[in-house]
Amino acid sequence: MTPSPTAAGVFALPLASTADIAAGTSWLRFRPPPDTACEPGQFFMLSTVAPSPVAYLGRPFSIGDVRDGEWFFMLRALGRGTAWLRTLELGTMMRLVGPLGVGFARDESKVHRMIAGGIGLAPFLFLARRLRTEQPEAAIELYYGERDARSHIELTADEKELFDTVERFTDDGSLGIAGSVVDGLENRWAEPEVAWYGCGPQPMLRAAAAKLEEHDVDSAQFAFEERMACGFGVCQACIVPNRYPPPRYHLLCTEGPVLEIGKVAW
Amino acid sequence: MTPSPTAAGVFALPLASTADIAAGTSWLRFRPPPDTACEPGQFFMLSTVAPSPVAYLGRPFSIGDVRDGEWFFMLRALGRGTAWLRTLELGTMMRLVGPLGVGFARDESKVHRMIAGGIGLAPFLFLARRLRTEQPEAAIELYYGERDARSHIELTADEKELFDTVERFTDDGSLGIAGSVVDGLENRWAEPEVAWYGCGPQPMLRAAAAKLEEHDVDSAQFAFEERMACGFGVCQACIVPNRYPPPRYHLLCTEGPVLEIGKVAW
Amino acid sequence: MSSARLTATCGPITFQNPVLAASGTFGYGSEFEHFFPVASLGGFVTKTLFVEPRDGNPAPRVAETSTGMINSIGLANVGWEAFVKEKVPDLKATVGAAKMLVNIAGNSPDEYRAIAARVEGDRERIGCAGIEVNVSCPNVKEGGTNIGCDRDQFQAAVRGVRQETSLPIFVKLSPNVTDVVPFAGCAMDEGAEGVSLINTLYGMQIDVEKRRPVLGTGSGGLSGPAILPVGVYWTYKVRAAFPDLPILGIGGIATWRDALQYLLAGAQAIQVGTAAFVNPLACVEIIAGLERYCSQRETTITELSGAAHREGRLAEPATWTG
Amino acid sequence: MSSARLTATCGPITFQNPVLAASGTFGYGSEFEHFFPVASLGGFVTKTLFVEPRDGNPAPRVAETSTGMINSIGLANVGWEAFVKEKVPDLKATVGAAKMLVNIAGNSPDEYRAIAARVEGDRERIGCAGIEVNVSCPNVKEGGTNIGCDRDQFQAAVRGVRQETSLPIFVKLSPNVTDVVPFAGCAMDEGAEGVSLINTLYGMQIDVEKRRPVLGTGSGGLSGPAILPVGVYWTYKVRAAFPDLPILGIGGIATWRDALQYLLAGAQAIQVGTAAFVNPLACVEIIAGLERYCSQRETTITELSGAAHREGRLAEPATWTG
Ligand SMILES: Cc1cc2nc3c(=O)[nH]c(=O)nc-3n(C[C@H](O)[C@H](O)[C@H](O)COP(=O)(O)OP(=O)(O)OC[C@H]3O[C@@H](n4cnc5c(N)ncnc54)[C@H](O)[C@@H]3O)c2cc1C
Ligand SMILES: Cc1cc2nc3c(=O)[nH]c(=O)nc-3n(C[C@H](O)[C@H](O)[C@H](O)COP(=O)(O)OP(=O)(O)OC[C@H]3O[C@@H](n4cnc5c(N)ncnc54)[C@H](O)[C@@H]3O)c2cc1C
Ligand SMILES: Cc1cc2nc3c(=O)[nH]c(=O)nc-3n(C[C@H](O)[C@H](O)[C@H](O)COP(=O)(O)O)c2cc1C
Ligand SMILES: Cc1cc2nc3c(=O)[nH]c(=O)nc-3n(C[C@H](O)[C@H](O)[C@H](O)COP(=O)(O)O)c2cc1C
Ligand code: FES
Ligand code: FES
Repeated sequence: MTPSPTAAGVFALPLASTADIAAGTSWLRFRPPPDTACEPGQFFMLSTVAPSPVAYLGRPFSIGDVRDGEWFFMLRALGRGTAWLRTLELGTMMRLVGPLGVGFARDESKVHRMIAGGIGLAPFLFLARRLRTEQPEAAIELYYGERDARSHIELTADEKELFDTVERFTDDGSLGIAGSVVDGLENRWAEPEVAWYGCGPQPMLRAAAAKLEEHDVDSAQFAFEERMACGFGVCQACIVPNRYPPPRYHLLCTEGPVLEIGKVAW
Repeated sequence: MTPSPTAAGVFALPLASTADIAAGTSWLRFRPPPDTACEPGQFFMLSTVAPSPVAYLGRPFSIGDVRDGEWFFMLRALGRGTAWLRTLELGTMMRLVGPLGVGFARDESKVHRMIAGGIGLAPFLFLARRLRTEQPEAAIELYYGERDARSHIELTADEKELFDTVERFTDDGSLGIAGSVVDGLENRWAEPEVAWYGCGPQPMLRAAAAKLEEHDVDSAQFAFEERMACGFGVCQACIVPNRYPPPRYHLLCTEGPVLEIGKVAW
Repeated sequence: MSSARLTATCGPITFQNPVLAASGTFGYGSEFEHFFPVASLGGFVTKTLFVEPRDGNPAPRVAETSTGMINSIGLANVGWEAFVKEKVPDLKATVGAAKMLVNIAGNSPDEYRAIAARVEGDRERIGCAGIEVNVSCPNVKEGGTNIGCDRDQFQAAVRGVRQETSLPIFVKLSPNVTDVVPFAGCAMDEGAEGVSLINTLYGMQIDVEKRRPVLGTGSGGLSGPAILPVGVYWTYKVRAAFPDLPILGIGGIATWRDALQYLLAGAQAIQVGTAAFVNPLACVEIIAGLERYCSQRETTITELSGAAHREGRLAEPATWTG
Repeated sequence: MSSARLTATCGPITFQNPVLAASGTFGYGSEFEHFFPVASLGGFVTKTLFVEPRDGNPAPRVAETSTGMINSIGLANVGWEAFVKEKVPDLKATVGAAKMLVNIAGNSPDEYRAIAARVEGDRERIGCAGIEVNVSCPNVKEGGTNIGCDRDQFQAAVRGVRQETSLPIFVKLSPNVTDVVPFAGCAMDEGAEGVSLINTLYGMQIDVEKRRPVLGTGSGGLSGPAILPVGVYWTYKVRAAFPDLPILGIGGIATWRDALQYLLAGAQAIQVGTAAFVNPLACVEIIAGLERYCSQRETTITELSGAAHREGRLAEPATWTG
């Protein structure tokens, strides 16, 4: 199943709830109007309806989960804007522009293997939920690394159910396996019939891409990040160098954020 | 008693409570540290500690009342900034700079007569409260006019106690006496031993000053309004033309906001 | 369809309402179709087009500032040929009753002439109502002096465009000059039908952790609500100097009140840029707000344009501040 | 007393820390004594002084804009004589270990010379560390051309001041020019010890109900966080052009991060203006923030100044935007 971009809209919705799930990390929940379809890997630009003193532009967030028609965003405070978004009161009117971009293609495969670094976990619960329904026989695996136990997002029982395997890593060994996801996957890169998905910090994605290339895996879908001003293809901010120009750059917000790794000049 | 300007400070205080008292009008309450003295007629510059997208500068508000060591501000939404201040959530951290300016001199007098137009009522509850204690024998009178009954601020029983007389006016006659305060006072301008205090829209103050002059009353203290950027005498924004220059202008935030009407070139 | 009150006449061009999409901030139109019908706008200005395609600058290309942003996109564009072949068919359909202005630029006065000739040659096919000339470009041949900030080059660029086309020309002025007024005068003298103002201000942001400029190119152009007073000022000054020169007001417009400030200062119509990134519906809300204002006060955009001058309250804007 | 890390050397003047009170926004000092000891600042710049007192412009003199304000105070000041007699005694006591810069201006190059002579004559009595020359004034004799925006008048004004005094001179540059760099160069060539930048940008606000400009004079000077990127840009450009010319960075600074942007861009010290209206403790908070940054990273203000140039990441700030 290759996702076709769904029609984006501008939604003004009150912040329905928030929940802390790790140091500096929360779920934000919204109740959208019925029948607004999102695909895993797509994202929204979030801002407040009242202009913000702290963050004038919207910020991009992956659609983190969709349950009972509600939207969930997994938000980690990393800078000025995200720190401020985490402090918003319930009921604050937010502007959600989306769903935007092209998400993960979900082709048939024996194994679906997701590698997540830090807040790169965000798109994978929703991806796994969809794959579970669409390909009930397939194995769904999550390899998820964090700096330390404090930052580690503990999955709920329901969320764990979405995966057949969850392997956890921390840089300092304070939870799960010590070391990086990429190191931890050492002997599994060459396994056949694996659909690869990645999301996380650039160095991690680069290391993972190198491993895949080394093992002649020629397809993997990584969700990338770049600064965005609009999120829907008009400002030309969100460029990612193209491995095979022209054009020299991909526009991440419309061609991505999910890109086949072969397309990107690392 | 002539007030000497009390030392101003910068207070960061959470908004302790709000209460609607008329259309577009609320009390804002704060709990200051003990022993911060305010004089009636003085004011504070109010802003939020987190920079505001709507009102970058602070806004001046008279100290509306002091009870049990708590500060009350009577706030009417008239424009962008005041409308926004009225929407703030309880607990919002506010910056209060003050008390600023020179308030009302409270000389001995048989009658203390306050004329208020609209939100010009703001400084008078606190003034009356002080006069009650300081001059228990004196009569305290309030002449208070509003556009209509909706805008009219209903005094509580306790507040009414502060005055010996309360005369209410509305432009449309929907409450109290129909017409303006100035018209309503027709035969009382010449009464002897009256200390006059005024606060309200410029046209009302100008009309009242004309009446007083006509009746050879040579002293009256009016609280004026002018746009303020700082509130403490450094920006030179808040000028009021001086009747007897030089200098050509009074600086309202430090010489006022209460000025003897004879000083002002109307 | 906007009400007749909103009709905005800018010299030879009549817009159904005074709200235009600014160059470089509305892509090629189709991106906004999800959000609202672009044909309901007064007009639509294309991203700046060169004869040859341009990749633009390296990332990061944008940074957020206090109620604004700086950008160093670098005028990335598909080039004239691809524009006509790949973009125009959809764009024409999208723009509909809104008037299209084609925004053009070049790296030297000669390149301005060349791109203008291309527009003239393809004008029927494109169906555009006019040309907006973006002069905020460095003259690469003359070592990067900005064409819009140098009177001689500015004049040469406008003259070249005028000679190649009979389409209405709006010259988009840079605020990064000592006085915008003589540039407006020069555009008028060279036969331009009007001016658009302002383009972005020079700006920079430094990353205090990395201790270097945030943008890949170091600096960029400042836009957004932060610059509104600067655009309103120059609109007022240009209108005062040349009361008959049509002005498209731009810079920091996010609400109908902002738009009205420009109209009252002297613009006949306005453009919205950065605000549409944050709120894609900004233009729609501005049109609705102006409609409400005009009907409540029984006035029209034409009557409002320049009304701040008619009060006769000020001789001359202050050169004193501080 | 600030820690040694914060010492800021600007040519011949050493400030105990790099945070100065900007001209026209800190009155004559005593107003701030309620809030914090002014002597804890790096320096204090007086309101602009003329030989003769000035009443300034009619009200309204200020209007709020998006994260900024415009003002048309009109350089209201008490005049030199009253300043020395009535203000200096208190001011000296208030300023204490902070260094005082006397900010001066005139209506013509001759008036600049005259006020400089007065400062020189009274320098012992005042105890000032230097002079800041505000050139953002119209030359009333030459029909209002702004002295700070006209190279010849600018040069004449600076030259006049230099001839009259041996006090260190900082020339405060206007951003309302095509290029600030040659003005900085001219100040340097005329023997100024450094430059202060930027003063306010031209701006206007229109009251959409009254349909006329808000300010009594029509327009004013734009200040506050909105203009931060513009000041940082020109600081970077001037530092790149004249690496040895001391710069006092000004414009939109409200937090220690803002201050640090200017320092990294090339300023040796900074000034805070508008932010102190909203938060009288802004300077104190900025000093504390810089102190923390420097000690956590074991660095000094001297080391940080201009560090954004040392990364060698960019050849030249982009003249391309859009
Ligand atoms: C398609 C996409 C999906 C994302 N999904 C999520 C998600 O589900 N959960 C989550 O917590 N985060 C997500 N991010 C990252 C998130 O958008 C950034 O953390 C956020 O923009 C940082 O803003 P800030 O103001 O806190 O950071 P600051 O560093 O203070 O921001 C300064 C500027 O840099 C930009 N910026 C900084 N870091 C990033 C970044 N990593 N990506 C893009 N722009 C950045 C900001 O937009 C802002 O303009 C996503 C990013 C993208 C592009
Ligand atoms: C000394 C003093 C005491 C005051 N006390 C009170 C009080 O107790 N309660 C109360 O409700 N109001 C009081 N006001 C008036 C109040 O400050 C204004 O209503 C408020 O500043 C308007 O801000 P705004 O953003 O809503 O108005 P807008 O019209 O949107 O503001 C635009 C600008 O105009 C200025 N401005 C507009 N109206 C006034 C005004 N009347 N006075 C001063 N500046 C103005 C604002 O500061 C702002 O910069 C007082 C004013 C002064 C000067
Ligand atoms: C109300 C006001 C008055 C000012 N008066 C002067 C002045 O007298 N002389 C001067 O050189 N600059 C004056 N300035 C400019 C400031 O010193 C400063 O250069 C400018 O405001 C930018 O800094 P900021 O954004 O921190 O305010 C004034 C600014 C304001 C807002
Ligand atoms: C990301 C971005 C790209 C832009 N690209 C162009 C462009 O290609 N051509 C042009 O003339 N102006 C361009 N501009 C300038 C805008 O058209 C407009 O003049 C400016 O942003 C001020 O308006 P605003 O504050 O409403 O954005 C661009 C602005 C932004 C923010
Ligand atoms: S974020 Fe604007 S084009 Fe991608
Ligand atoms: S408000 Fe700044 S001097 Fe009065």
